[in-house]
Amino acid sequence: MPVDETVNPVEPFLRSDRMPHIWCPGCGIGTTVNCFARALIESKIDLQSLALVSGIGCTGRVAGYVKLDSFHTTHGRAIPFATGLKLANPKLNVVVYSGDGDLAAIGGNHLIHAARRNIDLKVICVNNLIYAMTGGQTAPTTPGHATTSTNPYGTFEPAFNLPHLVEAAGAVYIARWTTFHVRQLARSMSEAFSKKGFSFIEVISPCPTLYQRRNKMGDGLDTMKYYKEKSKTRHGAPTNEVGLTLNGEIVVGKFVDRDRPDYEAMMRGQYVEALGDRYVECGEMVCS
Amino acid sequence: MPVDETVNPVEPFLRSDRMPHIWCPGCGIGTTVNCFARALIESKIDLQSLALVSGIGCTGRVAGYVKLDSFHTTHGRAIPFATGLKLANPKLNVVVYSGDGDLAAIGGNHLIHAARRNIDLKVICVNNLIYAMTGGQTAPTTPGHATTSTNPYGTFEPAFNLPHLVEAAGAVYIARWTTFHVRQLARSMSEAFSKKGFSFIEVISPCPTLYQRRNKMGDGLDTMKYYKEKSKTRHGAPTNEVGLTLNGEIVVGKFVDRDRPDYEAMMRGQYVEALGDRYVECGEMVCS
Amino acid sequence: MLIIITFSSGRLPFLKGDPVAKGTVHIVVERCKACGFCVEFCPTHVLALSSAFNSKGYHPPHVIHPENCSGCDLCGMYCPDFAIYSKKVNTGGGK
Amino acid sequence: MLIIITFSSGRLPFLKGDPVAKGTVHIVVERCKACGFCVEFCPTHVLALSSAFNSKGYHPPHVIHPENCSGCDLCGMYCPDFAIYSKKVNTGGGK
Amino acid sequence: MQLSEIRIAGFGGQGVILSAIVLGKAASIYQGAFATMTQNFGPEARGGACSAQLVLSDSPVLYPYVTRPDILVVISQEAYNKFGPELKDGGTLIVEQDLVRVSHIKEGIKVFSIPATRFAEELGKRMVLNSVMVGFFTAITHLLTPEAVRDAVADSVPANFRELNLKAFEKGLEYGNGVLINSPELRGFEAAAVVEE
Amino acid sequence: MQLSEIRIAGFGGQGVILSAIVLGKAASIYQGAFATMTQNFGPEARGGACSAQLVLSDSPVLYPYVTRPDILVVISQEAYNKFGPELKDGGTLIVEQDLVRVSHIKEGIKVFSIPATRFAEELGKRMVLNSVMVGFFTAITHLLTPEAVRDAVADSVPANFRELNLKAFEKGLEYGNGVLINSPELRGFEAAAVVEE
Amino acid sequence: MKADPRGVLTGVHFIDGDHACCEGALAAGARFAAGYPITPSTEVVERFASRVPTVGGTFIQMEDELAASIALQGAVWGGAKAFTVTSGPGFSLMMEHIGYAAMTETPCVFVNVQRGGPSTGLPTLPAQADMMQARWGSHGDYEVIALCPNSPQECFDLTIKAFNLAEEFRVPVMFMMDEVVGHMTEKVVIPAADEIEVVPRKHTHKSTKEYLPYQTNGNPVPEMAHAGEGYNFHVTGLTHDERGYPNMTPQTQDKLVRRLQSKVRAATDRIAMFEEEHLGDAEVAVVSYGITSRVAQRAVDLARQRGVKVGKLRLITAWPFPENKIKEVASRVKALVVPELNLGQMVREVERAAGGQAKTFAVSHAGGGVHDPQEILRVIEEANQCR
Amino acid sequence: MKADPRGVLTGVHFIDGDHACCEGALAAGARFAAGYPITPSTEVVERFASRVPTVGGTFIQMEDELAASIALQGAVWGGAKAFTVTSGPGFSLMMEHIGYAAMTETPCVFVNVQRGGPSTGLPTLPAQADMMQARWGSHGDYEVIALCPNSPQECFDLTIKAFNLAEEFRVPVMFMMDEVVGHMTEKVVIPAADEIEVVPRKHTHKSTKEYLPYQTNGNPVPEMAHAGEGYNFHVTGLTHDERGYPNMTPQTQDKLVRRLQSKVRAATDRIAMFEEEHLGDAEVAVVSYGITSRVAQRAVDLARQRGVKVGKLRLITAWPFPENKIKEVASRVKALVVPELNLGQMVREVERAAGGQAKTFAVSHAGGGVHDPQEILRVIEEANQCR
Ligand SMILES: Cc1ncc(C[n+]2csc(CCOP(=O)(O)OP(=O)(O)O)c2C)c(N)n1
Ligand SMILES: Cc1ncc(C[n+]2csc(CCOP(=O)(O)OP(=O)(O)O)c2C)c(N)n1
Ligand code: SF4
Ligand code: SF4
Ligand code: SF4
Ligand code: SF4
Repeated sequence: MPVDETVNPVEPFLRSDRMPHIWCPGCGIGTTVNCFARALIESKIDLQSLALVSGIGCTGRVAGYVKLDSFHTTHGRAIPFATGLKLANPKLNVVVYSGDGDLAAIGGNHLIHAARRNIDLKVICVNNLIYAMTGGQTAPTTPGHATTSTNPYGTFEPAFNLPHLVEAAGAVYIARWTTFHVRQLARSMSEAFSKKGFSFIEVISPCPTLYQRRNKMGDGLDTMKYYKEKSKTRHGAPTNEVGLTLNGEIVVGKFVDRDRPDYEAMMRGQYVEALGDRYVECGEMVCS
Repeated sequence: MPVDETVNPVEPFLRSDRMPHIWCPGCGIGTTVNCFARALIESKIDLQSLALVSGIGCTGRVAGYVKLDSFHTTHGRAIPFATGLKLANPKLNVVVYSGDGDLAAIGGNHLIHAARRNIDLKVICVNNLIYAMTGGQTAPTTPGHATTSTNPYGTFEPAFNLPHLVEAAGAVYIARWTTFHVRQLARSMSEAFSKKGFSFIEVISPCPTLYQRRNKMGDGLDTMKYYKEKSKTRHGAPTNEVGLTLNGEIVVGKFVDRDRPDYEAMMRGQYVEALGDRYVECGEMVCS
Repeated sequence: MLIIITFSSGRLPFLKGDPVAKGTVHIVVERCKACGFCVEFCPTHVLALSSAFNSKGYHPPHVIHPENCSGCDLCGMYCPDFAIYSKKVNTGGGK
Repeated sequence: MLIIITFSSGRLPFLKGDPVAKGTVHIVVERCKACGFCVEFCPTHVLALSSAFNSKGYHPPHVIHPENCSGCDLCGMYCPDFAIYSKKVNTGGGK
Repeated sequence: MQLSEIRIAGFGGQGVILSAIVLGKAASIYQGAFATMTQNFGPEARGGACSAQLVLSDSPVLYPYVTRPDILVVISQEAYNKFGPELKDGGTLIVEQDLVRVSHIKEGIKVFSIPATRFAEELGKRMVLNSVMVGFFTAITHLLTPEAVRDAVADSVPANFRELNLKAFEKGLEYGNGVLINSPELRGFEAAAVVEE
Repeated sequence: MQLSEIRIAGFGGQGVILSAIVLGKAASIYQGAFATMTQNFGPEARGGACSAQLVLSDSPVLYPYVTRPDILVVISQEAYNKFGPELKDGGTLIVEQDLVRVSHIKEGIKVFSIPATRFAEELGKRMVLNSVMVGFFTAITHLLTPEAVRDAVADSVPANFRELNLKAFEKGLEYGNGVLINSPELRGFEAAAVVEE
Repeated sequence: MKADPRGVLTGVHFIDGDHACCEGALAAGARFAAGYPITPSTEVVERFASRVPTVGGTFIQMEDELAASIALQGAVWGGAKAFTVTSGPGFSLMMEHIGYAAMTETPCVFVNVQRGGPSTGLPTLPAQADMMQARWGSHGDYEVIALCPNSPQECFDLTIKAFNLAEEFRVPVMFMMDEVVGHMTEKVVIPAADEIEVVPRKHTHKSTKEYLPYQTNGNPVPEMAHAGEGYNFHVTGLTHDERGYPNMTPQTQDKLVRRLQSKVRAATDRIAMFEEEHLGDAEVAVVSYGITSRVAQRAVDLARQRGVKVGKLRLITAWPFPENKIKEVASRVKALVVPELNLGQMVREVERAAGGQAKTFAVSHAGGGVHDPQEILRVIEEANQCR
Repeated sequence: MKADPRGVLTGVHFIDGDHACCEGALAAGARFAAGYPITPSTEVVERFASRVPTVGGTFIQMEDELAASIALQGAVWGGAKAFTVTSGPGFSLMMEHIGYAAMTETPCVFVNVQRGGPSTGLPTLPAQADMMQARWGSHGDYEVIALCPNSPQECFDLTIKAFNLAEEFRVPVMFMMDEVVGHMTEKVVIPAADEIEVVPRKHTHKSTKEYLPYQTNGNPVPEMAHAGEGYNFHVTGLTHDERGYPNMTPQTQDKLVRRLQSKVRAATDRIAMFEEEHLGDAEVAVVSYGITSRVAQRAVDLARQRGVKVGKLRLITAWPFPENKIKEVASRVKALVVPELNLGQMVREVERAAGGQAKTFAVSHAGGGVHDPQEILRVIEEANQCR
C-alpha cells in the first residue's frame, strides 16, 4: 500500500469508513495504533503479507479498524488462531493485537504455549490494567488495592508481571512501553517485525472510563502525565524486577532480545533430519 | 486415621478394595504415592481435613486409589476445582495430584493463575514427559528429539521448564525430584504441607510403556538407574537453569521457598481494611 | 472520503530571527474527542483546545502558534482518534 | 482384606559377629509386577526376584538375605505396586 | 394512570438512568402503580449517548420497550437529534433549555423547557441536574404525585447528597408548576412556533 | 466361507493384534471375502491382557463384535482363563502349548496346541511367534487359503523381517498340517480327556 | 428449611433482573460464586462481589469460564451452595463442566443471561437462542432442569427455586434469563427470610462406615457428603458404581446414566411450572417463555379483542420439557403458536409433543430485540384460519 | 476438481476407521490438522502426523481443544483445508468455536469419535450420544452438517464428502463417528486420485476493489478470500454486514442469521444421504445411523425371516435432519423404530417429523457396547403389533 504523503500517515492503514471508532475520549488504544502504523511504514514490511488477529475487548476492536487482513476472533483465542494462520501460510507476517485480559486471563494458556513453541508471532498487548469492554472488572494485571467492579473493596490478588511470565515461557523479544512513549513503542514494534519468533510488546495504556475514573486517577491526559512522570527506562532490566504497582514506578524498555530458532525452523530441521528428501515443506499447501 | 503398625504404611491411605491398580509394571506413579503417604504420616496432618484432587491421566487415577475425600475431575481442571473447594471450606488441606499434561498443557492457565493468586494448594505434578493415558503423545514437557506418537519423527517443540514457569507465575514453594529420590520427595511433600500458599512439586517419573520404550530407554528399572546417575541435587538452583533435556542432567532439589501471604490472607486483609466489622469470614458458609 | 481536513499552514518568515514553521498541522475536527494529548505533548506548544464545539460536543484543538510547528508529527502519534497529524513543510511541490 | 502377606522374619544372631536383622520384609506377592525397584535399591541387598510366578505371571521378589534387612523400608517406598514393605524389628511384643 | 411510554436521553454522566430509576420507583413503589425501566446498552453507547426507557401503567407492564414515546425528556442535542423523531404525535417533549435547541419538530408536540443545568449550578452541584429534571417532569406531566417522586428521590441518592437533591427536585417542580400557570392550556409552546433550520 | 467369529487373545507385545490383522487382510484383500476386526481397548488392558475379535464371512459383516467365538486362539494363561468360557459349543480352541494349560473345558470343544514360542525361538526371534500361530491357524481351520495368508503376512510386516515371518508362517502351517494328519478326524484331542484341576 | 436471614435483603426494591437474580441466590443460601465477566450477565456477580463479604461467603473471578464452572463445583463439595453466571460464549465454554455436574450429581446453578448469537453476535442485545444448548450442549446423555423468568421479580423468586431444585435433584439447574429480563428494572419484593423456603443439601445421615456415595435406596437421588467430614468418598466423571468407584462396564453405565435421566424425567410433571390463561375455550394456544411471554401476552390480548379464541401457555420450566401439558393442550386446540427469540428451538419440542394433534406455528426472531406484538398477532390470526 | 495425488494412498488397505478418516482427509486435500489427544480419536491425528510431512502440510498438537478448534480456522483463512479430531469431552470444549466457524462461515471439519458419556464416562467404549450436541451445542442459532459413517470404508469416503460439503456451504461439518467404527478394521479401497472428486475453496474471482466478503449475490454462500492476497478483509464473530464489518442491529442480525440457517436448511434434500432397503412394502421402518445401522440391519434381516414387513432407513446425513424423507416414510408405515446408542436423541427428531403419522419407538442404549440385535428385533415385533 503506497503511503499518500498528503494524509495522516495512519490513514492508509485504517478502515476510514468505520471512523469514528468506539474508543472513549482519552483512551490510549488509538495511540498504540498510530505507533503500529508508523512501525509498519518504518519497517517497510509487505502489507499484503500482513495479517492482524485480535481477541475480544476494547483492544480487540483494533482488528476491525485496520485496513489489513484482520480477524476478530473469540475471547482469548487470538494466539491459537494466529498460530494456525501462520503455520498454514508461513509467508504471512502475523500480528496479534489484544488486551491484557484477553491475552493473559482467558488466553493465558495460549500465551505461554505459543511463547514456549516460539511461534513467529508479534504480540502487542495493550494493558489497561482492567477488563474494559465488559465494564471494569478485575484483570490479572490489576494492581493490588485498585478498585474494580468485581473487587469493589479493592483488588487483593497479586497481578501478573507479564514480561516475566512470557520470558519464563520462552519469548525471544520482550519490551514494555506506555502510550506516552510513542516513538519508543513504534521502534519496538518495528524491531519485533524484523525478529523471527515470539515477540511480546506490552503497552501500558489509559482506560480513563473504567480504570482511572474509578480509582480517582483523573482522565486520559492525567494518566499520560502520570506515565511520563513515573516511567523509568531500563533496557535489559531483569524481568522479575519490572512488576507494576498501583502508584509506583513503571519500568519500561526492551527487556529481552535473544535468539532461539522459531517453531517453523525447528520443525523443518527435525523433519529434514528424519525424512531427508521425503519431507515436503508446507509452504505450498494452500488449496485453490 | 490411626496407622496400623502391622501393615504397609501406605495401606491405610489406599482404597485396598481397588487394588491392584491399573499402572503398568515399572510405572513410577505408585512410588510417588508411597512418598505421599510417608509425608502424610510424617507431617501429622489431620487426614479428615485432607482432600485430594486430580485431573485426568494415568496420574489422575491417584484420586481413585487414595482413601481420602478425593476428586477425579476433568482434564486440566483439578486446580480450579481445588480452588473452589479450598475457598468454600478454608479448613481443608487441599492437594492437587496430577500429570504434567493435565497440569501444564490443557491446565496451564489454571496453573499460572493459581500460582499468581497464591491459593493455598499443594500441587504434585508427576512428570513422565508424555501423555501416557492416551497412548504416548507429545506433552509440553517432552524433551526435544524424543519420539512420540504425535511426533513420530522426533519432537521439535521446546519443552516447558515447569519450575521456572511456576516461579514466574508466583509459587512460593518449588521442588523437583525423581522417583528415585523417595526420601527427599517425601520430605518436600511434608514441607509443602506445612507451608501456606501455592506449592509445586515436580516428580520426574518413568513411563516405561510409552515414553521409555518408544525412545529405547529401557524399562522402569533402567529409568530409575538413569535418574540415579543423571540427577544432581542443587537446592536453590535458579529455576531458569533447571530445564530438562533428552539425555542430560536432571537438576533436582528445592528451588524456591519464599514467603508471600496466600490468597485467603490477602482477601481477609483487604476486606477487614475496607469493611471492618461488617466483614463476615467465609469459614461458616457451609450449608447444611 | 468523509473526513474533513482543516489545514493550518505554516507561513514564510517575516522578520529575520522569526521562527520558521517546518511543518503544517492538519486537524479532522469531527473525529476529535478533546483528550488534550496533542496539546499537552506538542514539544513546541503549537496547539490549544479551542472553545468551539464539534458536532459531538467536543472542543477540538486549534493552532495557536503555527510558526512553531516542527512537523515532528508527535501530535499525530499521540492522537488516539486519528484526528490530527502534521507534515514537514515540503520545499518541493509535494502532492 | 484380600491381600496375602508373605512374612519373612529376621532371625536371632547365630554366631557372634553375624549380622542382626533389624527389620522384617513383607511381600504381597499377588500385587507385584516385578519391576525390580525393591531388589535394585535395597541398600543391603536383601532381595532378589524369585523364579516363581504370581498369578499374573510376574516374578515377585523373595528374601535372600533376611539377616541384612535394616528395616529401612526403602523397598516399601520404592514399590510402585504397594507390594512390599518392611518394619523395624520390634523388641516389645507388637502384636 | 394510563400506560405511558417515556424516554429520557442525554449524555453519559448526566444522571439519565438515575432519573428513570427515580421515576420508576416513584410509580411502582410509592404510588402503587407499575413501572418498567430499560436502558440501551452497547459498546457504541460508551461515554456517548445514553438513554433510558420507562413504561408506567396502572396494570402490569408487558411490552418493555418504548418505540413511540408519549413523553420524551432530552438533556443533550445529540439525544434530541436521535430520539426527537420518535415522539408520538401530540406527545410531550421536555428539554434542558441551554443544552438543546429544538428544531424540525412535528406539529402538535407540546414542548416544555427548563434551564436545569443553570438551576443545578446555582444549587452548587451540576450533578443534581437530574433531580431538577425529575421535579420538572413531575410538575409538567402530572403522571406521578410529588410526594411519591420526592420519596423516590430521597431513597435513590446517597445519604450525603439527599438534602441537595431534594432541593433540586423542589426547584424543578416549582419551575414546572410556574410554567404551567403561565401556560394555562397545559402546553409549553406550540411546536410549529419553533424556527426550522 | 460361512460367518466365523474368532477371538485371538494373549498378552500385550505378543502380536495378538497383528495376527488378527494378517488373517483379516488375508480374507478381505487376498481372498475376496469380508473381515471385520475389532480390539478391546481400555486403560485396564494396558500392558496386560490383549485381545482381538475377528469376524470372517462371505457376505458383508454386520455385527462387528464376537460374543461366542467359533474359534478361540489363546497365547496366555490369563487370556485362556478369561475367554475360555465364551467359546461356542463345539468350537475350536487353539493354544500356545507352553504358555497355556488347558483346564475346565466343555465337552465337544476341539483343542489344538502348538509350541509356537519354541518354534519362534528356534527361528531366532521370539517376535515371530504370531506368524507361527497364524500359520497354525491357517492349517487347522481351513478358513483361509495358505496363499492368501502368506500374502497377507508378507504385506503386514516390516520389510526387513518379511523373510523371517514367512518362515515362521510356514513352520506353523506345516506343524498344523502334521497335527491334522496325525488326527485324521480333524480334531486335536477331545476336551473331555483333559484333567480337571 | 427457612432462608438464612443474613442473605435476605427483605424489602421493596426497584432493581433489574441481574441484581434480583443475585439477591435470589443470596436468599437461597448461595455463598459461593465463581465468575468470569461477560455482557449482559456480569452485574449478577458484581453485585454478589459487593454483597457477599458482609454475608459470609466468597466470590472469585476466575481466569476463564472453564475455571469458573468447575471452581463452583469444588465449592459445592466443600459444602457451599454455589453458582456461576455467564452469557452465550461463556456458556459454550461451560459445557464440559455441565456434563461433569450432571455425572457427579453436583447440585449447582448456571445462570445464562442470553444475548444474541451465534459466536460473539450481539453482546448487548437479547435472544433466547441457547435453549436447546442448555439441554444438549454437553456430550453424552444427561438431564438438566432449566427455568425461564420473565421479570426481575421472577429473577428473584425463580433463582431460589433453581437452587432448591438443584438440591432436591442433585442436578445442575440452568437459569435461562435473557438480556431484556436481566437489564430491565422493575419492582422486586423480597420477603422476610422466614417466608422463604429453602431446600437444604441432601446430606447423608449415615455414618462414615455405612455411607455409599451413589447408593440410592429407593429414592433415585443419592445422599451427599462433604469433604472434610471423614467420609473419604470418591467422586469421578468416569462411569461409576454406588461406591463412586470407576466401573467401566456397559452394565454400570446403563444403571447410572438411566438413573441420571429418570430422576429428573420421572419428576417432570412435578417440576413443571407454567402459567396459563384463557385456555378454557381457546382454539389457538400461544406457547412462550421468558421475555417473549410478555410480548406474546400483548398479542394474545389484542387477538382476544378481535374475537380470536386464543389462550396463553407460558413455560416457566423449559426442561424437563412439560410434554404432558403440551400434549393435553394440543388435544384441545387446533393450533399452537410459538414465538421465541430464536429461529425455532422450543417450538420443535412443542411440535414433537403435539404429535400432529394440533398444527404448530413458529414465530421466529433472530434476536437483538423482542418481537413486534403485531407479528405474533398476525401468526395467531393465520393459525386461527387453519383447518 | 480432482484430488491432489500427493494425498491419496491409492490401493486396498485393511485399516481401522480412524486411520481411514485420516486418509479421507488427506485425499480431500486437508493439509492442516490441529489436535489434542483423546481416546478413541487420537489415531486419526497420529496417522496424520506421520503422513503429512511427506505430503506438504502441517499437524500441530495444541495445548487444548479450545486452541485446536480455533487454530484450524486460522489455517483455513490462511488457505488450507483443515480439520480437528476429538471425542466427547474435547468436543464439548470446542462448542464456542463451532459457533465461530458457523458465524464466520469458515469451511472446516470437526471429527468426533463418540465414546460413552456424559463427562469422562467410558473413554474407550462406544456411544452415539453427542448427536444433539453436534447440532445444538454452541450458543445462538446456527446450522451445521453432520455425517455418520458406519464402516472404515465410509470413514474414508464420507470424510471426503464432509470436506466437500464444508467447502460448498462454508459451514463446519461434524463428522460423527463412534468408537466402534473408529476402532474397527476392515478393507478400505482408496481409488486413484483422479477418481476422487474434491470441491475446491469457493475463492472469489473478484478484484480486491470489488470484493465484499459476505456479499451473496443470489447464492446464499458468499465467496472467500485468503489472508495475504491483498483483499484486506475483516472477519468477526460479531453480527456483521456484507463488508464483514460489525453491525449490531436486529436488522443485520436477522439477515445474517437467517441466511446462515437457510443456506443449509434449504439444501436439506440435496445434502441428505440415506440408504434404504425393503421400504416398499414395509409396515415398520427401522431408522438408524452409524454403527447401530449395522446392528439394526441384522435385526431387520431376522424380522424379515420371521415375516415381519420391516424396512430399513439408514441416515447417513444426520443434520440437516432429512425431515421430508422421514415424513414421507412415516406416511407409509405404521411405526418407526429408532435404535441408537443413547437414551433417545435422533428419535426425537424422527418423532417430530413423523408428526403423529406413524408411531415412534425408541430403542435406547446407554452406550459402552452395541445393541443386542435381539433387543431391536423385540421392539420391531412390538411395533408391528401396534394399531
Ligand atoms: C468466552 C467469553 N467470555 C467473556 C467474554 C466477555 N468479554 C469481552 S471483552 C472481555 C475482557 C476484555 O478485557 P481486555 O482483554 O483487557 O481488553 P480491554 O477491553 O481492556 O481492551 C471479556 C471478559 C467474551 N466475549 N467471551
Ligand atoms: C477435555 C479432554 N481432552 C482430552 C482428554 C484425553 N486425555 C486424557 S488423559 C490425557 C493426558 C494425560 O497426560 P498427563 O496429564 O501427562 O498424565 P499421564 O497419563 O501422563 O499421567 C488426555 C489428553 C480428556 N480426557 N479430556
Ligand atoms: S472503556 Fe477504556 S479501554 Fe475501552 S475504549 Fe473506553 S477508555 Fe478505552
Ligand atoms: S502408561 Fe506410563 S504412566 Fe501410565 S501407568 Fe503405564 S507406565 Fe505409568
Ligand atoms: S527394609 Fe531396607 S534393608 Fe530391608 S529389604 Fe527393604 S530396602 Fe532392604
Ligand atoms: S518393587 Fe514392588 S512391584 Fe517391583 S519387584 Fe519389588 S515388590 Fe514387585
